[in-house]
Amino acid sequence: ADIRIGMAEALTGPAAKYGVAIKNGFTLAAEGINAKGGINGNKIVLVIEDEQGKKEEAINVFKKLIFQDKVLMIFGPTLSNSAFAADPIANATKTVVFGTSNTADGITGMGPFTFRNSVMEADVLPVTTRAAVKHFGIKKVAVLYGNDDAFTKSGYDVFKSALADQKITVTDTETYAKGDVDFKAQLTKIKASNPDAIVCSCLAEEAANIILQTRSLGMKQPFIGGNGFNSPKLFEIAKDAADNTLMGSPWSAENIAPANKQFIADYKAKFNADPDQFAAQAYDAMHIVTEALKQVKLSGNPEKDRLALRDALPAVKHDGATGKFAFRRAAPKDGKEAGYDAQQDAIVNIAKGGKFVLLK
Amino acid sequence: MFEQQLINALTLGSVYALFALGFTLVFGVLGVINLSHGAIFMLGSYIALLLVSQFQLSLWLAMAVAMLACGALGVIVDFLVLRPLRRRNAPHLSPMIATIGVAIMITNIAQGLFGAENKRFPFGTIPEDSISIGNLHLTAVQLAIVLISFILMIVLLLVMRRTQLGRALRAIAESPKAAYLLGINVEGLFLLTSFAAAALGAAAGVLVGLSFNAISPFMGQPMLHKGIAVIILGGMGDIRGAMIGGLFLGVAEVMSVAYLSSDFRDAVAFGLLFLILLVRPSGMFGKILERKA
Amino acid sequence: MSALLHIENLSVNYGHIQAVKNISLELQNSEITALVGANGAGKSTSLLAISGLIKAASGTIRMAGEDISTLSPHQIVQKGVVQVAEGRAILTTLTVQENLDLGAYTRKDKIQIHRDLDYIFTLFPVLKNRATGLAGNLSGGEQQMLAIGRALMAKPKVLLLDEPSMGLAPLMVQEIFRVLKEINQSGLTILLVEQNVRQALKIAQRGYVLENGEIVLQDSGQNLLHNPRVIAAYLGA
Amino acid sequence: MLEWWEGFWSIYSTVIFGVGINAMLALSIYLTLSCGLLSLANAAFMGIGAYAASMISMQTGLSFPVALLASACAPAVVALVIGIPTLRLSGVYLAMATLGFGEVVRVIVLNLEITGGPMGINGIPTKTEWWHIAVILGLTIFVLARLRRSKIGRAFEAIKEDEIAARLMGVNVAGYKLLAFVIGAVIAGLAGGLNAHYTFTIGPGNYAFENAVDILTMAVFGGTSNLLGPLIGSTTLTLLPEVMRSMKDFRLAANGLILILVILYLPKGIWDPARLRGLRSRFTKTSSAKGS
Amino acid sequence: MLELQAISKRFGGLHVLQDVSFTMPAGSIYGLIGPNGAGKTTIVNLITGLLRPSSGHLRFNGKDLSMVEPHKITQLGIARTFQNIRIFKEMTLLENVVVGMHDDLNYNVASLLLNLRSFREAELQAKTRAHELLSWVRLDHKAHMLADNLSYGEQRKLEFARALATQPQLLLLDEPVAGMNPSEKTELMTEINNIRNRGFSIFMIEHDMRFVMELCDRIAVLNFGKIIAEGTPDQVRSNPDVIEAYLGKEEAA
Ligand SMILES: Nc1ncnc2c1ncn2[C@@H]1O[C@H](COP(=O)(O)OP(=O)(O)OP(=O)(O)O)[C@@H](O)[C@H]1O
Ligand SMILES: Nc1ncnc2c1ncn2[C@@H]1O[C@H](COP(=O)(O)OP(=O)(O)OP(=O)(O)O)[C@@H](O)[C@H]1O
Ligand SMILES: [Mg+2]
Ligand SMILES: [Mg+2]
Repeated sequence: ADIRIGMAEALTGPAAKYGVAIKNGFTLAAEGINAKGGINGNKIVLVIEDEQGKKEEAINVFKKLIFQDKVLMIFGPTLSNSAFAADPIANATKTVVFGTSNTADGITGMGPFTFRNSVMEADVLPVTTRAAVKHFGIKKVAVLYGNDDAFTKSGYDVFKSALADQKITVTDTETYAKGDVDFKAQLTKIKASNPDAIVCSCLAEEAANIILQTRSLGMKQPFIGGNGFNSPKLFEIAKDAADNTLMGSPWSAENIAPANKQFIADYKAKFNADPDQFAAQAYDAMHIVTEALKQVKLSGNPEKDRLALRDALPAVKHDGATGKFAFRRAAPKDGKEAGYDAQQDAIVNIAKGGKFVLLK
Repeated sequence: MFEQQLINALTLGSVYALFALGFTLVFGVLGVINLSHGAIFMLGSYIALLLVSQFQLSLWLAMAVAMLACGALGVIVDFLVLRPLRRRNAPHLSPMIATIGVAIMITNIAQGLFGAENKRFPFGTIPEDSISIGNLHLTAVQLAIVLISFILMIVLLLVMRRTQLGRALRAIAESPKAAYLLGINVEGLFLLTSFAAAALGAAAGVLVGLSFNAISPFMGQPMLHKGIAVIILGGMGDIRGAMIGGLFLGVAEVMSVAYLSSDFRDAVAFGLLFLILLVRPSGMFGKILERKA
Repeated sequence: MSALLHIENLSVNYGHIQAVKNISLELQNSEITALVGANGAGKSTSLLAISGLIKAASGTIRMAGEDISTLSPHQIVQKGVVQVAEGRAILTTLTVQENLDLGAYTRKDKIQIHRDLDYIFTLFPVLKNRATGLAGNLSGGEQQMLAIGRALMAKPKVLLLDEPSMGLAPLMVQEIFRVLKEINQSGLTILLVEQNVRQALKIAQRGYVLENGEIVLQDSGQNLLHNPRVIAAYLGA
Repeated sequence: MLEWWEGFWSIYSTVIFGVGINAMLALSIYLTLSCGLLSLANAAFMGIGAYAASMISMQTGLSFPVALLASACAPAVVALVIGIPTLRLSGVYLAMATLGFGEVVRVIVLNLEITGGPMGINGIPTKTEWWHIAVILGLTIFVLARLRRSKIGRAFEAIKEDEIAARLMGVNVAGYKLLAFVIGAVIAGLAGGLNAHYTFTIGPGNYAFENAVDILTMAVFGGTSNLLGPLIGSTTLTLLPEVMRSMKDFRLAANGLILILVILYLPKGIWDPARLRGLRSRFTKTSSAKGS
Repeated sequence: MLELQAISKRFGGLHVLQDVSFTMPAGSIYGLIGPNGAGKTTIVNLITGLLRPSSGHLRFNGKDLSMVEPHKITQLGIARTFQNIRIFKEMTLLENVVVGMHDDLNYNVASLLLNLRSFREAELQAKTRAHELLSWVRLDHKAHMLADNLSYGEQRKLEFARALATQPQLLLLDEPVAGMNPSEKTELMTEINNIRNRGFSIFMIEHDMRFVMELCDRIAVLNFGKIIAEGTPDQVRSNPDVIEAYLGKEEAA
């Protein structure tokens, strides 16, 4: 029988650039798995819905997937904000919800059916800053982040405490808002504070623009970024202006592990574009679920199967495009049972000649 | 730092002004807040991008074609959507809502055609280096935007103030019926206005796309918010107002970052707008007819 | 003499209300024709239909032999049929000067336009004093003068006037009628809708009486002035 | 049958809740529009109501009715304070000032600790039942319908048509405008409070420009000449995306097209009594030869 | 009842009114005439609170009006019509008139919401009276039409009825017969006389001399913002200054 898996991602609206990459990652993985005979002979069928990056839509889509399409589990939603609205529905109906792009704090606190393989910033950023201090000999930095977005804001929070822990002086902290394209005012102020480097919790496209504008103001400082920087977009837009940018992430296009090389090659062949981290994490997530499902005997009764999947998932260990992966039980919140976060090592990369290479 | 911030303010303000010129033109003449202006702005950017990157057209030619194409789209929208509404004596909010529909359609089709992610013009389309005088920096596109928006404003202003065409447009703005009685080809001028406004929007789109490397189907939306603020701040449909309003907003935003906190950039800008409206209820250049009865 | 403007079997509806029913009017070249009738008789409606601002349900309007009933309003103005509409249609947010300039919108003869402007200013000196002020700030009567002045700036062949004396002081009313007579003598054809029936019929060569959308009487101005039915209904005993 | 209903309800209950909430929002803007005020503050008021109610539910032990009360009162107080200076503005200037106010509210909420910054407030307990929405919506409709038939409704309409003439008819224009503004804020705030208690989470982005415009669109789309219009408009526009879900990629473009077509063919909104009256009279005219 | 004391009004550099003083006795019909742009409408705007005088005082029944808001002035018993008609176009004739009764409809929120008898009776009464007022101006057959569909002259009449609905002691008419033909004027003249006989006082601006002279008890003449004559119609009519500035030989004759 087919295994129906729901996918609720933002396929239209401003978050679509992530949602579409994620969808590509899933379809690529599912096709690959099906081509190899599926899971114990069963084919994966993706039930794809667009949640537009809006919370009400996410709730509606989750309900439709769970009650009408009777999917086994749901991947998504794209944004953490939507996850806060929709994941409680999955937990209440005892359906596994698996986020591949939700990095905000507290996502897995929503219940024991919540899983994610998106690595929390708290695991990655401290590693990156430490590497930066060592590599560039940094003493003081300025910080720039998007303050109206859950992802960039929580990245900032982590940076802030990491910088404090590592006793790095912050010369100036600046923010911008979604949709801003001109960062010169903030950068001029940063310039006046004369930092050794600029720490930036931003998404790739904003980051690229910020880097270009920094250079056009005659500033030479290197950038330190998080997950958000990990995209080919950065170089499509900024090219080698981005050189010397440090970025930590579990996935790197430079990672020469066979699983990753395979992924990148397949992705390019199918979509005629370079994959990014969002696609990679989605790709891996599908494989992680596959591993779990291999251990499960599906009964055809959705309620039973959902429970079985949820019991099988935590034990999965996977070595995929993003490297070695395991689940880690999240700390229970307010006495409520929690779900599972990703346990993965971050790789620190440095930009050289228009691409990220591993920092030695 | 202050001097650099002033330059930042001027360039940002010019971007707003450039966007607002076409926007305010439609508003001034047709009396419609055309919420599809942001989408047309975006489309202009994409058309030029496509021509430059796929057909290797020169930038200026691409820009001209983008302006023509968007102008034509503006005319089509006017012909198919706004004109029937005028004919039917629709209440004044209906055209605005209809333009929301237009914006949704254009944005979605653009996303379908071009994808959701940001694009940029190919490297080398324009000189990337910035012009530096001492410690002050300005890129060539930014300089171009400042100059172009000033020149366009002055041209438009002269047309509106000094020519019979401008007077006719203002007559239409106040009362199409009166304009008809004066022998003005009202429908023709509506189409002309829609064309000009959309072409201006496209030009703004190309320049903004060039200077910020962030061409996306959604780039029009934030600009639209600012554009609305600018035209209201300047006074309904006033060309000078669009310019001054744009510069004012630019200065307010940049200076609030420079001397307050970037957290409150938008709040300061919109808060100021709020206060200015309380002091001058029809914007900075809005005419007030004192006569009551 | 021949009819310059020829209106035949004109009907106008508002929804299912028939405001003008099958009327026929002829404006002879260089004559003043008066159209009188009670409130709501359909006078303004007829004028708006001639100018093309309301679509007629049926009927033809010919200007110098040419059918203008299918033209759009601005084309009708270009043919020389200009109207001073009810409620004045002053552009309140433009200056007095700009209003007058726009009056000459369809003209190209710069020098003559300038001369005509001077003529308007001698007719209505207030307008000259207030030329740079907003038209909306003018008093009611001043606006009426502006409306008439602006229409004259178009150098019309046929002038349609909807209650030009409304709101004007007695001296000014006399002045307006004097001016109308004067420009008529210089060859302008005028259709005059007036509540000041006596004055209107005095200067009109011919007159029509409109009641409930229908023409009930037509005669020379002098005859109508002495027609008992007109006296009873419109001149007050 | 019962089973079918249960299945239907479990999928679509949120959509149906959404219909009710949007109906309240459309009514709230209808009220100010009926008084000639183009106020776009309703999204912000909804947000204030939502935050007030959620904070009470999350941080105090107080009951749901208290939270709802707060969601009505907090926006009312704010409306009172900002209404006095702003309502002097007219037309689009008022629209802009109220949008500006909304923006200020959004940025403040974004930067405060207690409101959770950009993350908003998460894990709000679900307390809203269908009948809460039904009762409050019903009450709103009832009150607005009664107001319409009274001197207050007439005063609103007179103000909309001609403020100066209304003043000289003895109508306290400033007072009535403020009244409309405040009642509108109360309705929007209640909608916010109810909405927060079934969507688990609220954030500063939920009450911004787009939402304000959406609310306006629902009202204008349905028609603003009486109460039924906003109800029809909000219901159609809430259900439309669900109905169109199968169109996938072109769903939004189709939404846009439908919006345009409806406005084009029904410029005064779907529910336009004058047009309906016209249709009816044409009908009766053709069916009975007497007429006129 | 109405007293203007040394009223001046400036718009920017334009002195529209200078030291205008006159007193209008209760129960009378008082006329204000003068050339176009003399400042007549401005005076009405001052009385109704739409404009504030630059200097001087306005009193109504002894009460100073200078700081009173327009709607309170209406409540004090002053109503007006407008030179440029301002009716509520999208409302029916009946509703237009009932708006004028706004202040007299005394019911509380509870009776409104619960549709109590006090509410229903007040509304019914208002509508009945509105019909009556419409019949005074012969528009009752159109009571349920939208006001926008009226012709110009009909709109004037509606405005008149609406003003009466506020139950004013003083009615200010700004060119009430503009756009009416002589027989309609005669009709309205009878109407106005009737109204005066019911105890209203009337202040009117009008350019129709037959109308003014026949109706008014006293007339003031305004020229360039100054009163140049005041007195009975006959006195005014024969005043050479008035003939020179306003009437012209023909009307005086
Ligand atoms: N827009 C409209 N919709 C419906 N009916 C209208 C409209 N305009 C005018 N009418 C009706 O048409 C008839 C003729 O109106 P019109 O304005 O032509 O009269 P008029 O002769 O100019 O009167 P007046 O002397 O009062 O200006 C009137 O009964 C009026 O009620
Ligand atoms: N708000 C204003 N700004 C500038 N000038 C004004 C304003 N209001 C009125 N005026 C001018 O003041 C003068 C008096 O105007 P007002 O309307 O009182 O005249 P009026 O006596 O009623 O004239 P009419 O008989 O023509 O109606 C006019 O010259 C007018 O242009
Ligand atoms: Mg008329
Ligand atoms: Mg006047």
